[in-house]
Amino acid sequence: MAEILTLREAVQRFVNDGDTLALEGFTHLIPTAAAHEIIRQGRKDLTLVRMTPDLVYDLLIGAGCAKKLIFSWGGNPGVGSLRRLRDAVEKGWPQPLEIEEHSHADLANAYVAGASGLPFAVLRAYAGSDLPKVNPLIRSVTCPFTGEVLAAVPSVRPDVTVIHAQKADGKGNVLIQGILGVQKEAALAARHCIVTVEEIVDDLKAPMNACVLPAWALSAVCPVPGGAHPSYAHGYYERDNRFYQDWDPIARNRESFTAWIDDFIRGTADFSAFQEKMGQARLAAQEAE
Amino acid sequence: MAEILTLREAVQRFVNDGDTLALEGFTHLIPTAAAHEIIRQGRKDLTLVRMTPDLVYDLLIGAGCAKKLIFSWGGNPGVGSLRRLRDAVEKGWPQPLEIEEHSHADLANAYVAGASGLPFAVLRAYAGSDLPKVNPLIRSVTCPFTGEVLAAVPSVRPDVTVIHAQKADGKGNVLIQGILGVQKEAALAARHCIVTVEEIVDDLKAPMNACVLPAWALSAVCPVPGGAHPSYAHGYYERDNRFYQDWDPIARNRESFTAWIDDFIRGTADFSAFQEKMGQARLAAQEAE
Amino acid sequence: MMNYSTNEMMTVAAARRLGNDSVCFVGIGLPSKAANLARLTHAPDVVLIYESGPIGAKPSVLPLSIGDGELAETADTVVPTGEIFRYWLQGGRIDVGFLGAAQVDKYGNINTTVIGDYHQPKVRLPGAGGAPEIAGSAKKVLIILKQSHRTFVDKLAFITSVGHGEGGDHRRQLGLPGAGPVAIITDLCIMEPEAGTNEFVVTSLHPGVTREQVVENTGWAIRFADKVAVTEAPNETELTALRELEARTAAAHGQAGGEE
Amino acid sequence: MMNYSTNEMMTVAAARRLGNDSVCFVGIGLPSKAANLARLTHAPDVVLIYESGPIGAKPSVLPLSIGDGELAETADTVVPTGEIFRYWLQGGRIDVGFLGAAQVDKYGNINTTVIGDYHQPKVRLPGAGGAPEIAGSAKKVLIILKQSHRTFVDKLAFITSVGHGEGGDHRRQLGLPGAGPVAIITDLCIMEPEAGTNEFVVTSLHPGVTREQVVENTGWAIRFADKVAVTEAPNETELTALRELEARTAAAHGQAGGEE
Repeated sequence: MAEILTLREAVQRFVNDGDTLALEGFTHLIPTAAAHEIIRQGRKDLTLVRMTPDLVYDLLIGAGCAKKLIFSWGGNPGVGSLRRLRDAVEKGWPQPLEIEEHSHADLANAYVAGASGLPFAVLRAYAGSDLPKVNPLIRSVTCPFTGEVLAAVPSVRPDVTVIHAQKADGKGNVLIQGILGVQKEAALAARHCIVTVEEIVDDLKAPMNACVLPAWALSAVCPVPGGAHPSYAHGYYERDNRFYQDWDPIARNRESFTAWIDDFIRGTADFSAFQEKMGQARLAAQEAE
Repeated sequence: MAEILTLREAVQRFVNDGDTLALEGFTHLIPTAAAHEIIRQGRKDLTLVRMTPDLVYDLLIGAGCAKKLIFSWGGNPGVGSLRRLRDAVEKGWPQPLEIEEHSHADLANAYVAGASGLPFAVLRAYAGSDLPKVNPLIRSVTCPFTGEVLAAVPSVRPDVTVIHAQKADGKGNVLIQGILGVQKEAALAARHCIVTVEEIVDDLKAPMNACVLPAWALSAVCPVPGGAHPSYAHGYYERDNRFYQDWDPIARNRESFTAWIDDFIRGTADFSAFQEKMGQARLAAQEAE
Repeated sequence: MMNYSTNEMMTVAAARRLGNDSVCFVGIGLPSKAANLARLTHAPDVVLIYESGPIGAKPSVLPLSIGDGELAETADTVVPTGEIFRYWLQGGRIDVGFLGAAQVDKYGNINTTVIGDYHQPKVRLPGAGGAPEIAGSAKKVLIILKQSHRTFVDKLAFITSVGHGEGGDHRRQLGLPGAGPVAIITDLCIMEPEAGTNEFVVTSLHPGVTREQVVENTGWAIRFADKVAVTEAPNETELTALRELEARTAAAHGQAGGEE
Repeated sequence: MMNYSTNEMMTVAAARRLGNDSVCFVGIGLPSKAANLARLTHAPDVVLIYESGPIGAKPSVLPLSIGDGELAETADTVVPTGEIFRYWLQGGRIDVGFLGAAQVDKYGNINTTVIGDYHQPKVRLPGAGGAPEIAGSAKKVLIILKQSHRTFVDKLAFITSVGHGEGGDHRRQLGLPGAGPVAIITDLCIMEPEAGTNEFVVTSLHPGVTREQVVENTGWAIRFADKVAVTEAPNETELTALRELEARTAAAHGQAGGEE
């Protein structure tokens, strides 16, 4: 049953060193604030699962929180590479990063299987691809009716999933609208699910067949307005395309990255302090132009 | 790409003798008018698939359209037995009916697998049940990661699925709201899908994540107001509980059943003529009380 | 104390087994009536899930079908039926599966398929519905049905949904995730599985019911626990809530909420 | 005739390959730009599906990410990502998969994973994304990318997404449902698979492009079809629509729709 907590409390209570952690959100509703808080609390040896590692995992990897990454596409959308991810894979900095690589269809099915309580997913995939040669967890099953050989992949069942959503009601029921990605499946596949939300409202006013996660299926709901920045929250704010571009020079080398997280993340008490500091820095940059 | 057709044309064009046919709708939006039209057109040797055969399949079985039934629960909800289904299974009237019996979880997964283009579905099911002893299509697969043995069942892939929905727009995009059952999966699992709708509107005004079937995934959309009677269409009309009760004595013996379909179905040109005749009969019955 | 019928006793006794905050997968008919009575009395936060798709349904009248519009309108959300079985039941999120039955045996196995030979049936029953996987995957199962020689049988013609199988730890050997049936609530008594054998024995007799009545209405050699309680009679709150629920249902549907 | 860039020629040539009424699974970047140009010119009813969930998206500006809000707002419906891959792609409902690539070989196989050894990479690329299954299950595939010695290579370090595999009927032997890539559209030319070998050969040169330029910018011994056409230059309608689309995009995002 969801408790309404601060994000700090939720991370303290539910995220442990060594956990398998999924922060999901498919370009929309990416739980950035949660990634910051995990860095602030200095979690270590995490196995990170996410279809599109994006800036949130560039952050966690560069900050030394991760020992392994399970993913299917790692880039800075519309900009280019994830510099910290590449540095970890190519040069082992700040520590070697084991990678377990899949395709989107595979991971999406693996989340569905995880939510369904199944140990594996079946899909028509990978024939002719080299990915099974480098990922021994891509195996096969034979259809007992047709004899067709299909791909079998392990389901994703994180210790903790964190997602961001538009709103929750006072009981902790959560409504997600717009691009849904794999958030519902990631939430239901996990032992614990933390949801950061833009706001808590009296009545969700959810359409009858909307994507609602009932409070009793969640561990914590944390109000964090703006918590998906620089991605967007449909109906609340737009994607901060500028930030995705600004990220590239910050993350390009180790020194500028470390200075940035020391300053903006480790040097702020919480996401709201981060937002204030970031706002001041941008204002200063504008004035300097 | 959906064409907007009369139900008569749609059944003529897409439903053939010997087809595997799924009329879905889980207590809500049951495509009764389509069942009537299939009887009118005298289709034979159909393999009928449906989780809950309900009155629609009692009709088709009693009228001699079916050679086989694939199902998971066959009753008259809130009333009792399906008399025509039982007569066919127990006594072979009007012809022997082969039955292939599953559970709801199995058939729901089998529709999902069919919609997913997979030959089979995997689920945790049937351990300790006698159903696999009488249904050789309930088999098993072993998880290549954990060794767990799970049930494997063939996917449902009908030649034709018919569903009823609230509305379509002029292009043939369909919106379903309320209890969704397995309709979307049944529609997408089939080679052809016919959708009867309460009305055709200019704009569906569908919420962003509503259940919408795009016109290009359908074969025909047919306006048939009231076409889900005696089940209900959320937002249009309520369940006609009285009709479910009235059905029991009609279907209880062969003569009364045959007289009823000769009179009300074979004796009417289409569903609108049926509705008029039924209305008159009910009025007469009320006056006689 | 108010007068009450044996059916009312059964429904009230079943309702009491549902804790507040528990997540309950509800079959239509008696289970639905008992689960909603629980919600309207001691367990206002019980979460009711119906296989048609509603999660968190709070109907003010009893549904006649498993997918009445009232269920959708009062639910927290309505999902596809496939999702109900996949994410919510198989996903391990159901605390209590609440089932009816046509026949039950001493290990809580259920037959809803056929009387007589499967291929030459004497009586063709409706079939499995959602029960086999509810019985398998819900963390625990409650069974509610009226007791008689024909419904409590020594040997089922067909096991549709497994309880404790052949007894003892057979259920665990089958690898089923849930604990299986923890109580059978009838119009005469409450039965619970005996430690070790997992054979259902009478643990509570409803007020005024004798052991002989139970024996007469059970098709196997029913045994009684060392200590047999007397079920607390329905109190005024429970009876009033139940009768108002039934009255609202009759007014809305022109018939009672299905007993079948 | 208006002047145009080679990039514009590439986008226009790619857009022309999309028929009206076809259902197109769109990758971000160049494929998305070409597919939306088709929709804004000769193919107003083309159905665009993005892996993030929108079905029937009709964006007025190009998305920067695969899940921009504009895609959701203009779509006929928005479904979960799992459903996109399960019901719509694997379900066999995609006519055209429209892919970009980091590298391609003569059989239309695609590398988006790594340059150098997988475990000791020279350059770590973003990875597979949706491409392996789009390449496998779409009824046919179009590939769009700028041509150079580094991108059109003789031997891929890694086959992320299969085209015609080792050529000939290898793809069919692999049991893949779709027909595979039917064209590679570059800033220099159009290549199509040769009957029998399924090796990509040049079938059309863009206006002003020489065979030597193509040879220089291809890492394998590129061959030319018996008849090599000259691609029709972009017409005013196409160029105007493309430039307006790019101008709207720049105004909305402060940057061009991602080329990557």
